Amino acid sequence: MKLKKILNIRISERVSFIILLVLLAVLISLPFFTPGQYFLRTATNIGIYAILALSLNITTGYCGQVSMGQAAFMAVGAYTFAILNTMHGVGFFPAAFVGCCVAGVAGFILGMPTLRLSGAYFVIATTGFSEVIKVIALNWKSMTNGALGIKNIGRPIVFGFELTNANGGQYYIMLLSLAAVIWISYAIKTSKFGRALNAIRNDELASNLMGVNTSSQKVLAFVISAMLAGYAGVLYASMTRYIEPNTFTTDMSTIILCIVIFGGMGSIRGMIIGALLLISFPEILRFMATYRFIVYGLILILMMRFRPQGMLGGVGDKPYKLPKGVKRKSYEQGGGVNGVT
Amino acid sequence: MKKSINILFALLLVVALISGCGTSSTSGSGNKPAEASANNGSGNGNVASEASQEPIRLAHIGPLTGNMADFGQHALNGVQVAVEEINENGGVMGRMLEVVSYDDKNVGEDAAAAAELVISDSSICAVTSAHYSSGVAMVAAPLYQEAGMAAISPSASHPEYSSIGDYIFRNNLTEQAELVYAFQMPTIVDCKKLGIVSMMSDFGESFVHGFEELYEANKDKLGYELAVESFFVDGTVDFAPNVAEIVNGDCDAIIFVAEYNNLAAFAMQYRKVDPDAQIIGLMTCYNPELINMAGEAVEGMVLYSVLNPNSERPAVKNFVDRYVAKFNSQPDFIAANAYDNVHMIAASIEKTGSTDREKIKDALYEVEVTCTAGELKFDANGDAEKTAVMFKVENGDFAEVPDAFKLWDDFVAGL
Amino acid sequence: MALLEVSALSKNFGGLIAVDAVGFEVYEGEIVSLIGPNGAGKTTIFNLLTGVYKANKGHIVFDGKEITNKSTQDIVKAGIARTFQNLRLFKDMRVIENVLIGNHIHTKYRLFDLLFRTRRFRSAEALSAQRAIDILESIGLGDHIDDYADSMPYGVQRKLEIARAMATDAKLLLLDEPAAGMNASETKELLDFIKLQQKNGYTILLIEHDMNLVMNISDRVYVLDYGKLIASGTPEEIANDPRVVEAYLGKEEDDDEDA
Amino acid sequence: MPPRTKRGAKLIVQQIVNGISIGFVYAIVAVGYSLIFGVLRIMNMAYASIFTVGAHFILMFITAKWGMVPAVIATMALTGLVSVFFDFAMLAPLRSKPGGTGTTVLITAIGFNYVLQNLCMVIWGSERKSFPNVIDFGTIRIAGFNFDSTQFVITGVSIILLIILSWIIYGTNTGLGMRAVQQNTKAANLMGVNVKRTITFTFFLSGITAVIAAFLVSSYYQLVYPTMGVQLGSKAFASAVLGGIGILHGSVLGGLIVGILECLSVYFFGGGYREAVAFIILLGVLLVKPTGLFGKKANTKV
Repeated sequence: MKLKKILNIRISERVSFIILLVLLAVLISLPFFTPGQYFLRTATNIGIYAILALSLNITTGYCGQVSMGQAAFMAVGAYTFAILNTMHGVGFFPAAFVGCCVAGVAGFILGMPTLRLSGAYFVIATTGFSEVIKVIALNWKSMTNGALGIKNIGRPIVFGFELTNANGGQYYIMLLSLAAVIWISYAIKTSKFGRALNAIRNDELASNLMGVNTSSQKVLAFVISAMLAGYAGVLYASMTRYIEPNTFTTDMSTIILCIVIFGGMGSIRGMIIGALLLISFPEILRFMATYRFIVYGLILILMMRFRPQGMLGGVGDKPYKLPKGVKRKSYEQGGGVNGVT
Repeated sequence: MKKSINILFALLLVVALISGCGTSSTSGSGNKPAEASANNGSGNGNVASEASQEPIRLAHIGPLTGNMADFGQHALNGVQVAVEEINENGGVMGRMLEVVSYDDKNVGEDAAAAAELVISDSSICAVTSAHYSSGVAMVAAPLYQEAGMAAISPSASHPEYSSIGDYIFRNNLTEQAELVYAFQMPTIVDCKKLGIVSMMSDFGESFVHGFEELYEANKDKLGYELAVESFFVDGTVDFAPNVAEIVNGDCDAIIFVAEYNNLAAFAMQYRKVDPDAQIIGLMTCYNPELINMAGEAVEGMVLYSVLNPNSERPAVKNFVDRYVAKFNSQPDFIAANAYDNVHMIAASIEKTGSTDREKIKDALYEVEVTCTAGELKFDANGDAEKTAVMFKVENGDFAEVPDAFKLWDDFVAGL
Repeated sequence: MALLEVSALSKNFGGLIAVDAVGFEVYEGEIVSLIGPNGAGKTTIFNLLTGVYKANKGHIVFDGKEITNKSTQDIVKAGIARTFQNLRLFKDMRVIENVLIGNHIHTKYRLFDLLFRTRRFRSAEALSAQRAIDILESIGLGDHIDDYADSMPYGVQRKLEIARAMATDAKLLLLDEPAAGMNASETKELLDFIKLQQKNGYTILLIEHDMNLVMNISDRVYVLDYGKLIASGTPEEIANDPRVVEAYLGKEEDDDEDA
Repeated sequence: MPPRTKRGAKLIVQQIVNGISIGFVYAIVAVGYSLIFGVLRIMNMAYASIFTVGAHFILMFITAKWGMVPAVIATMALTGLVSVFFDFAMLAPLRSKPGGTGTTVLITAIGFNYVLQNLCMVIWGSERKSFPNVIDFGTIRIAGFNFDSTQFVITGVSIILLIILSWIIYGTNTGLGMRAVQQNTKAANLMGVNVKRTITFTFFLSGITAVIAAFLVSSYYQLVYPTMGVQLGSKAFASAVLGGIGILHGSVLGGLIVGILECLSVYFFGGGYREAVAFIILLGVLLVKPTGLFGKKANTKV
């Protein structure tokens, strides 16, 4: 398959390292040669969606449970942050931290009853959860200000210097957060936790019989995913500065899911590239904007049909990276043996 | 290993986005909205050539796709009518007007992105109709404020909207103004027991709250009792529970606080149960579609609007004729507001003699223009002072009920 | 005393009695076979031993500890690991990752360690990786650790499943029809492999249809029929036991079915 | 609930009456979800938008002056085809693949749901369009309570539909095939059941039920619009799962429970909480009995 060929170009570690550096340089210097704030905002927005995709990737990609509740966790994080920030004058970073934790708690509360469910049961449960969160936001007026929403939400302030979209501050905050989230995803993926999730996706019963406590692992994954989504919500709120119950819609959850499917379940690079393309295309191809949800829908269908592992997901052919100090007799260090002959 | 794709995509995006911003203002011509701007540009090509200057560009941002598309489209129609009219009369300072339109899908993040796009485009000197829902408008408003670009909303209803900054204008009845009219209606239709059915939206909540305060203040003088308050959420089609509450409180008049498409559904379900009670609508219910949808069910209901398409006032007549000629449909209040906005900005530009964003803002507080809303001017908050007229739905059309409304003080005194 | 003692174990699904008061024991270092026609309840017994099903009656004592109706994790921790009649490998994971999952419970570090890559994380990961490598090399899969489980030939996948079970540091391995679908030479290889593991100190309880294998490998054999234990003893005794022969009429096509 | 509003037993009863009405609306949609699941063990997430498409087709034919009956029949054929096409073009290829797990099917269905819904928006516009109610015989007052005659029709039809579907599934050979497929596709195939045709038939049938539901619901509310399937669909799905998805009468009961509790929630807490009721109940039930009220538990196969 041609696509496969394109996607599996092997390049030496050194080249890819240089490429990575260049990429970093480009990303960091973006604000200095941008044609306008619009560009920065879109870039920040893409970053936020990348974080969201990475968060969903932990439940859906690693653990194989399709969740439509990501927007709800965003809402929890965003509201907690906004309430603390506007009504109790808590600064960005502490408020953001609390926002994450509350979102995590919400994840736990939803996770406990639903972790036994799978497939569409889980989808409907998470969809329902979003509806519940919306209703709470609408009715708990003393806290959330009901349908009037919360305005003038604060931006991060570092050493008395307010980080706005204009001065690129929000972009850099996003960049740092994204880096952190990428690290978290990577750290999980390459640990026994990540392996366990992967095993659960493959065969829950078998992993259970190998001694993996599948339920606790699933809940933990769900909680972490919720926390990250909550943090994305915080970023979103401090960027738009106004949130109301209708801000976080099921459409958002669908877009996030779409990014995960498109980028490739389990792949970290995939999430970022997925966000890049799927969020920027309605901006670039404005005439397509009307049809964007049709496009998102088609992407879901076509990916499932022709490349369920997504653009960059699925099996790689890199040798497995062994921890340092592991000895292999009858085997000279170097490229692994690929494919059984 | 696949990092190469990474950077490839990243660069692709960088390029694409830059080109995206570059073209998007003109690329509007790709979709419905701005093809109009294109053709009215061409329509006056000759005029433009003799006034050998590039046109003055104004932005329209509103939902052109999605659930609220028709509201955004109506506003755009109004803008286009005004632009054509002004250009036919030689434009502003001999320069043509040109409207660039953006779709915000009535979604906050898209609205903000569009706003940034407009702000960063130095050729655009003001936003002539900014967004539809308050919730969306309030995400973009701070951006206009910071960037120092005047933005007039034809529809925002959130009480605190215009207080966001001095660059933020609203050419729509403020909530207080709506209350003045809405509060008189039960008395006018002399009801004994009033029921309120309201959507749980920013407008709905603060409206009901404001209404209650007025009611509590004048309880003893009023001839009626506020018997029922019934709420529903956006997207509801089944009003049975609300209907039951109203009927149970045997109200003889109902104030319905939401857009016309909700009222249509409510009215149809309500009439099945109770054919008599008087339905009272707000301005957002004034829409020809209402009658097409609900037909018999809304016959005899009363409501008010800032625009009376059948009015003999020349300004209105002129606008309505042009609008009907161009789109062969009746304009609604949002179209009229958007139309007026363009005239306000045009007047400000004439006044200051420049297209400087800040100067336009300052001028907007001073100019007074005769347009569909009569003598239109903005007060210190940036809210327009507008007057509404009452309508009654009679055999399938909105019929004006002349001078039904009193000035507030007279009304209170008259109780 | 016995490593595994099963007494009066019973399980019924609705009306159907799948396992009826079965009792047997397995001693340290033995290879014991559990045979019987299809539907005799062999796999059900495995499921009861590993905690997939809850027993209605009876007791399971392993290594002196009561493990009846314990959670699957506790049972694995106690030292029982199993393979499956129809392979249940983690298909789109690499060979080594499959084995590492086996070692999951013995890889000890917290979320904090994995997020900040502490020394504890690194040593623990290195340790279990080394263990996995050793196991894989001991069974001749040293060159295939990078490959994906489902890309391996059938015979190898069988072995890999056993390796995964071994990685849990189990004392007792429950092998559910390890020779199913293998040709003669593969079976021979498997036989030696299992014997080798016995030498390495594993105790093995296996379900098998391939009489040839059973007779050559088992120290003792238990025969089940319709959920009841009908005979037990050395392979020889079993071979000439009339009840067994009777129960096994029609064994041939069972065998084919499983193949 | 706002203190002003007058309460009392009469209102409670009226709300319960309304609840039953709405309940049957949910039920008739829920049955569609159950039908597919009962046969194929697939949660057909796209059903909501198939329902929406059906409603729009009917309206299209009516505005083309076809008359109600031919319009509905033509729509049944068309929508049935859409539903079959969905299976043919998207689900069947997944079934043939080894990796054709629940997840891929699920996501495909979600995707198709979005495509259809937004196609409706593009083709017919996003606004609410009025729909003629031909099954309205005015409101009937019994003992001071208002019953909408359309409701009786809906109730009647849903019960009849339930009976017909049950008959098809339990009383005919095709139904026998369906159940065989549900039990074990391979075996059914060996036993000479034409699996492909059975599945196609099932999807066509669900298309038809979608149209019936669409017709009744749009007549009841006299409205048609692209997002009509969103809330209704997810609540109906919740009802189906609540009653034990795959069990038809379970779905109906689930719908009734949701409908009644919704209206009661309006009585006790006001309109604001209504939308969440369905899902709160659902989460509650799943917590206690993951298979739903009537669902049977399957034993883990090792």
